[in-house]
Amino acid sequence: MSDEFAFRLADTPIDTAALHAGLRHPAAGACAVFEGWVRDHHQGRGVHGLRYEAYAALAEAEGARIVGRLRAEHGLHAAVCVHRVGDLAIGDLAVWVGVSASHRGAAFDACRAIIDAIKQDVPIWKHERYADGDAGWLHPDEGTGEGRP
Amino acid sequence: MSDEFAFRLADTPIDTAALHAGLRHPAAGACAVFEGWVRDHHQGRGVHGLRYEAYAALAEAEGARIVGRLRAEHGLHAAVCVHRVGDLAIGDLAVWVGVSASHRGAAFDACRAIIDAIKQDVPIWKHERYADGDAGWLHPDEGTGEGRP
Amino acid sequence: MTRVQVLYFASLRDAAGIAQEAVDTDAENLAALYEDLRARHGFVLPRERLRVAVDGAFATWGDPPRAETEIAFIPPVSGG
Amino acid sequence: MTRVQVLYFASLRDAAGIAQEAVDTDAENLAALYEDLRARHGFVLPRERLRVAVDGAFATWGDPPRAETEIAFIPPVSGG
Repeated sequence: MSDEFAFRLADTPIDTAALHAGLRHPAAGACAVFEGWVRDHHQGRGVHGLRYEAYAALAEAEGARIVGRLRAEHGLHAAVCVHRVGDLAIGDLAVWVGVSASHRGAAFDACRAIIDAIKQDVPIWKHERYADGDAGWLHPDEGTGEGRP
Repeated sequence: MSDEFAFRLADTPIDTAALHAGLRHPAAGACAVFEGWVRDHHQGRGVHGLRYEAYAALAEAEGARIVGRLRAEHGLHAAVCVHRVGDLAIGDLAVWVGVSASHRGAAFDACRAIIDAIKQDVPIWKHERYADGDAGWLHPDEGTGEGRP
Repeated sequence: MTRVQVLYFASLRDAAGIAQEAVDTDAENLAALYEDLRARHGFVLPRERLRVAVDGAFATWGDPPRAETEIAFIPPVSGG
Repeated sequence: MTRVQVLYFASLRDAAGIAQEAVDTDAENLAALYEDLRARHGFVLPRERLRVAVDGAFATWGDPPRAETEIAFIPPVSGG
């Protein structure tokens, strides 16, 4: 798997079976997968659905950089992340991260580091519709302050 | 999902799609999955295949206890583990652990804690066949010394 | 004056009412450009909570606007 | 003498050549029972590396063998 395909945005449901098959490697003894699902609550408020929007050019470059870096750092056999954009309903798959490694420590560490970095740095924004009729963009407070960390 | 089904031994290939579907919950925002695959090497030796054997009654009781305990400790929505027994080839799925939680921290922590505890405490043994013609049971050195930890 | 293309996302796009606009600017750097546009569009987010990107790569606030580049102000992200 | 059923797994089964046997024992506890069987079958694994289970639940080495129970000596496990 080349790093050009390490991160993708998808505007249709993610084909996880194909992604999973791409992780296979005869030297891999461990596979870790993370899935982010649209849940029905956020900070105590009921959520009815949401929309993801991305700055596609930068998101894909930054996502590929993150996955490629962590794949190298953890000596993974394969790593891939796909993030949905557009409208999603409760229970829908929003983001999929899958990695394979020789041993489980590297697989867990890398999978978690990838989703953490994606959430921190990739320009994707969530717009939530709440049960009370309100709606809005989520802009978490953990801003980095400067143009680039 | 009741805890009676939280851990199972399987003597045929694991139906991961059905297990994954069982993790769904509208309040779940995170799903973490670990898969142990049969890899072609162990401590520098080439491996051609392996066999898992279990003390079934104790393995199923101990496995259910582990998954149930960690499900409660981490506030999971669902958790399940299935472990293969019998002959497996390189690339085969040996063990599957899946959990769902409201947030990713709990999902990752619990998934990892489950597979760590399964490997530590559940009476399942691996018999490896090596590329050099040798074969043998794996009895790792981390014995607990006493009858029960 | 330097002509640049500015992209708006998420709450910045909602506040501006547009996703993109051509801007003629004499701001000395990208920070000053954001302050000008913030005043014009009434953006709530202070610059300290944003990042800035030029032509699809993260940039620094002290960079001057260059002609015909595409500039994006990046609100705090919430993917995943 | 107390009659118990003893189960062998993995390398213990290979060494004993059997998966299960009925044993009449006067060992005072499960530790002594293992040492008797270790001598009989030539088990390599010292007791300190094993656990012991009775009727499908982990037990302690100081427990006496009880009649008609199923006793398993558990070598270091290697699942996962």
